[in-house]
Amino acid sequence: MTTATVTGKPEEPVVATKNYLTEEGTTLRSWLLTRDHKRIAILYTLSLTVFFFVGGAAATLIRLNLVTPAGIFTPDIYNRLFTLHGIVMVWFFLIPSIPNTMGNFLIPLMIGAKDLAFPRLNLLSWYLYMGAGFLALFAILIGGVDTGWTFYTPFSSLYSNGYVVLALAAVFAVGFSSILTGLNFIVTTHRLRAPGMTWYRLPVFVWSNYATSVIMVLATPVLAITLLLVAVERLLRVGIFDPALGGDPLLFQHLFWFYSHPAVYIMILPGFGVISEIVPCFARKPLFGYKFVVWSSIAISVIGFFVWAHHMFVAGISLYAGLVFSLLSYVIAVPSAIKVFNWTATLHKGWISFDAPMLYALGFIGLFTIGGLTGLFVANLAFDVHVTDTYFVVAHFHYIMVGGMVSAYFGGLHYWWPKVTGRLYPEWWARIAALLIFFGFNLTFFPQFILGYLGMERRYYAYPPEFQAWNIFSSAGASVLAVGYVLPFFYLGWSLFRGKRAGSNPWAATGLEWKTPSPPPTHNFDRTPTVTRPPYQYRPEPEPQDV
Amino acid sequence: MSDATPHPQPVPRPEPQYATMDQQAEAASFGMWVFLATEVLFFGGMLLAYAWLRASHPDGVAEAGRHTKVVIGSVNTLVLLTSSLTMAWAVHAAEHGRRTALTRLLAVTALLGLLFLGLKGYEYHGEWAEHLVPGLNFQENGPHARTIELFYFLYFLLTGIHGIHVTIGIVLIAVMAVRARRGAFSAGYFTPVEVTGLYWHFVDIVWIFLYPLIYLAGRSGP
Amino acid sequence: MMGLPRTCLITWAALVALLAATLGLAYVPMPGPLNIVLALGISVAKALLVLALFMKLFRAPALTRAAAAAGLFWLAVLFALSATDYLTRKVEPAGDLPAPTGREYQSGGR
Amino acid sequence: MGSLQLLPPTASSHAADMDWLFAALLGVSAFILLLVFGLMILFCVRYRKGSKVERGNRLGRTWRVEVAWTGLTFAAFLVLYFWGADLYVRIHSPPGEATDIYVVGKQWMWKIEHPGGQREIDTLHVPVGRPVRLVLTSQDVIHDFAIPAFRIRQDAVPGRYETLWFMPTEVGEYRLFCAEFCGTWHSRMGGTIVVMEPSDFQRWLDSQDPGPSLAQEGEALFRSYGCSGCHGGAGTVRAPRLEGLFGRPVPLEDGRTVIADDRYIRDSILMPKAEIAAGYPPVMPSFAGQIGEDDLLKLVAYIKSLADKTADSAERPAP
Repeated sequence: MTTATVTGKPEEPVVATKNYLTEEGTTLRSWLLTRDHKRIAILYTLSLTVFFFVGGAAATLIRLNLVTPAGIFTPDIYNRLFTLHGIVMVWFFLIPSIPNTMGNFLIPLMIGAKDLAFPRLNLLSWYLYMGAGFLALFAILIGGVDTGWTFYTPFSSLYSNGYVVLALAAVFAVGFSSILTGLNFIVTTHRLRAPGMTWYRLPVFVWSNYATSVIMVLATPVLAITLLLVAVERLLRVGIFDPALGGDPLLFQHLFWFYSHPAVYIMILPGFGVISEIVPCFARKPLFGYKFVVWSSIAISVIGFFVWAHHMFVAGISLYAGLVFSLLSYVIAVPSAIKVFNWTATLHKGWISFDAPMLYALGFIGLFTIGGLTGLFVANLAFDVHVTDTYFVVAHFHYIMVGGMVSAYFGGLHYWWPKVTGRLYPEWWARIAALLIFFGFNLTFFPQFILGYLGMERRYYAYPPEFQAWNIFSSAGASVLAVGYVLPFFYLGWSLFRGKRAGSNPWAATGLEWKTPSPPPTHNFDRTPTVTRPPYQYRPEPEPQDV
Repeated sequence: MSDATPHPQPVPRPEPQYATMDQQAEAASFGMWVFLATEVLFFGGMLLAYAWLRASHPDGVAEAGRHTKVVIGSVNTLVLLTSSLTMAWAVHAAEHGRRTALTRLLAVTALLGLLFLGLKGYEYHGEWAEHLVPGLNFQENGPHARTIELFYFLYFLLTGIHGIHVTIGIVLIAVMAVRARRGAFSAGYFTPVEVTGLYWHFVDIVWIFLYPLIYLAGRSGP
Repeated sequence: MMGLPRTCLITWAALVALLAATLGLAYVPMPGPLNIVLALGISVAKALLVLALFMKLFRAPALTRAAAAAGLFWLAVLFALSATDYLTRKVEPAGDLPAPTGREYQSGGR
Repeated sequence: MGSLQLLPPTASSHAADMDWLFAALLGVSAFILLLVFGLMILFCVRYRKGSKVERGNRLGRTWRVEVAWTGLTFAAFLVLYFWGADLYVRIHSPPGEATDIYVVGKQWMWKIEHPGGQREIDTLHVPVGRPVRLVLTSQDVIHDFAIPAFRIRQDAVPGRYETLWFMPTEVGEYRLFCAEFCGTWHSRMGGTIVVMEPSDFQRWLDSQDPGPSLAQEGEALFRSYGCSGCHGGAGTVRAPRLEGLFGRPVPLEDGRTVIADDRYIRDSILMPKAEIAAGYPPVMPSFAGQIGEDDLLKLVAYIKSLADKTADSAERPAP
């Protein structure tokens, strides 16, 4: 095993001759039929990037349209754009983002396993994802869907003119991809840990993905069956979600949000995991309150199931249900707050350096804090009556999902890039991109809180002229944000060919994934490692500190 | 995974990510249990819809329940319960390495599954003839027509999706029977049979709940 | 008999007996929802028999039992929390909380 | 291009309450935000790599710190919860003297009827200082009646009534939006709320062609749909009389008792077999699919107007 020596000039580390990128061959066939979790992670990363840019293009057009109060596109085009943006970003980017790319790549490495428990299922999951993705893109190309990603009945079942059934089928299929991934992670975490890797020695990243998997496995089937019911209702004109047919539209909303609220935690929990890896590494300190961080993840994944009807405070649920769900929503805010406090406390008395992953992580904490705090606003029964379905809610969940999750995704991408590719990216470009994303994001979405309180409704292609000023701010911010997101595409791509060789552990990080060469060999470890210490045993640099 | 060698195979080697066959077997069985948890929630969505229908239109559901074919439903329950017995018996035979018994019991289980599907098909045929298929040929008048339509909508979805599960189960069991006949299993290695058994028993359990919800609704009424 | 284990046979007999019981009881008029409650109770008993003896959950490791319990627990969450809405959506303002849709009068009778 | 407005107009009794709640939420959030950001920036500067600051004596027993901040945040959250819950209950409890105005949403317009029969589309005239209760429903998909200046909104769900009440406090014109996505012209499905002085409002009402009132139209429908044949007392079929029915408890065949409210009347027309009044044969046919939402509202209004026909006004408790 090669270790980069610190003395004098850093020499070009030797590339491992045998690694997963070359070992099984480099043909397309060897990639498409691979069972190696790392190769499947790469397949996912490439396809996710495509969907990220498709969804991002739609977002750009949406912001472009909203520069003028009258709108630029026709309403039908605009409605298809935000539906496309929602469906692609939620199901084809955010939900699989960290679990299927970094989770796939890192969980076996982090627990000292040779692969996931069910490699074939893992590959099947990618094929399901791709099939679903093509179905979704096909539905978009032949005319699009205009229901919004929420598919509310009876609009989606009887009134919409779009290709709703195709879109439902796509989401149904991608749901099963998600279930298979979750199942694989759960079994892997339980059954394939290396000797000595006890539960409290697991990195928080593994814990978070485990908590995420629980949600994937237990919530997604409800979404699948609900969407199936909508599809049948639409095709056969008989169903239980349309009052004209004797049904109850709120039943759809209950079932839909039973999945879709926990889905928010599918999106954010893995992000918590990434941040919990990055912050200790660049603060050179153990994670503060490890057990609290771990158990808050588990608490979030469980309580996350208890709060779904807070999406329905003005939809006609009973007053009593509103009181119950609002209280539970406040309860789930507590574990999220615990995490933020713990990350902040980890910085205390550390040796903090500001490499690009750390900048993303700090940005994440800031943006997630704002997103989480505005969650207190919308969880508030009365306040929600004023801001539901306005841009306040739009801004709130973008702070969580884009400000939080996408920042974590990019942070993790940079942090593990040397491990995945064996190359270092240009640091300064990465820092510039991180800053652009942070400031562009705030400029885009902070005005939307104000717009929401003023009463600008979501999914409006045209709006009253008094809202224009804030919308222009938002659109201007979006252009900065777009540059910030496109930039890594170029410098990371460049680094694949020209980047410096990374060595096995460029960040001097703890964790088993750094103990194997970069890129790792196909079966990860030459010999199964034995774990003897808890995670994040960081020592200060340069001189050791004695306590 | 299986090689078609005609003579009994010794215990195969575990896949590379596992240290031992035991570890692999535990992972497979645990994986199936997690999958079954998913399945519970998959049916759960429909059951919630059923609960909503029944709670909001109790009389209509009662009348709809009296339209169902309780004889076929009950016989089918008996068929599935018995198939669960033969399946459990088959796993027992596998544990003891009795190849012939295993093959035959798996075959009987699959045949019982087919019998279930056959009866179900006959039942569907009857419902088609009685114009009880919502969306395609539903014709019902009377005060509860709409509820009956919704009931049958859920009936066809629940039993249809259950039927798909039965079909998958039969295919799995048939594959296991063929593999057992070729001697792929031994007292030391029968994980696939065990896991298939778990799935089959789950399909049985789902039916155990569907049976009273569908066939026994409203039976005590007029 | 190809070595049929006795527990399996007894389990099957119990299942068939319960099936007969549930079928018979369904035709007995009972007050309120007692019919369905009994039928579901018997179903639970049957399911437990299959789980414990056919699926060997009885002797399974704790982890397996946890997986089985998780599915049921979350199913219960789905039903229980939906019930907070459905069971309270139409009640008259008898309790402390007024009805979901505000009403301009109070019930004179109660 | 509009100016950089920060708050919407404040024009209802709920609006001021909501702004106070907003201020409280902002206060708590700002405190937590400043705490987190302040500490983060402080730590990042003070403990940056290479700074020669003392780092010994780190926080030891983490669980005490954890329990402290968990408990404190939860307590703060509970206060916010009860504040919001209280206001929510008030938003959903209209005062007894509120005037009922009926609103039907359809793609893509709001159809509004005043109790006197005056109709408007996409505009709602209301007097200042008087509580108004909106009874909302929809003819097609889910809509949402949103008035930011009043800080309220409520989904209009097809097949059922939802209510919403407010008391305007400022004369003026305010925006009305549809807040639940309802199809192509969702963003154009809005209008204006015109709040007037009561005297102006009365003048406006009088100037409108009143048309028959909802109840009068309902009475006509009551005859044309043949309801009066049985419920009029003259026919051979024995059906419950509807005078004085509304707002009263009705004993049902199955032993329950329900209050004859909007929902009950509506359900009885559409699903007569669901809740049969005790002592009457279940012979009424369902009118589901035959009566539109507009007509249902009128029938309900008519039956409601019968409430006072025989009822002693003293019997009806003041709310």
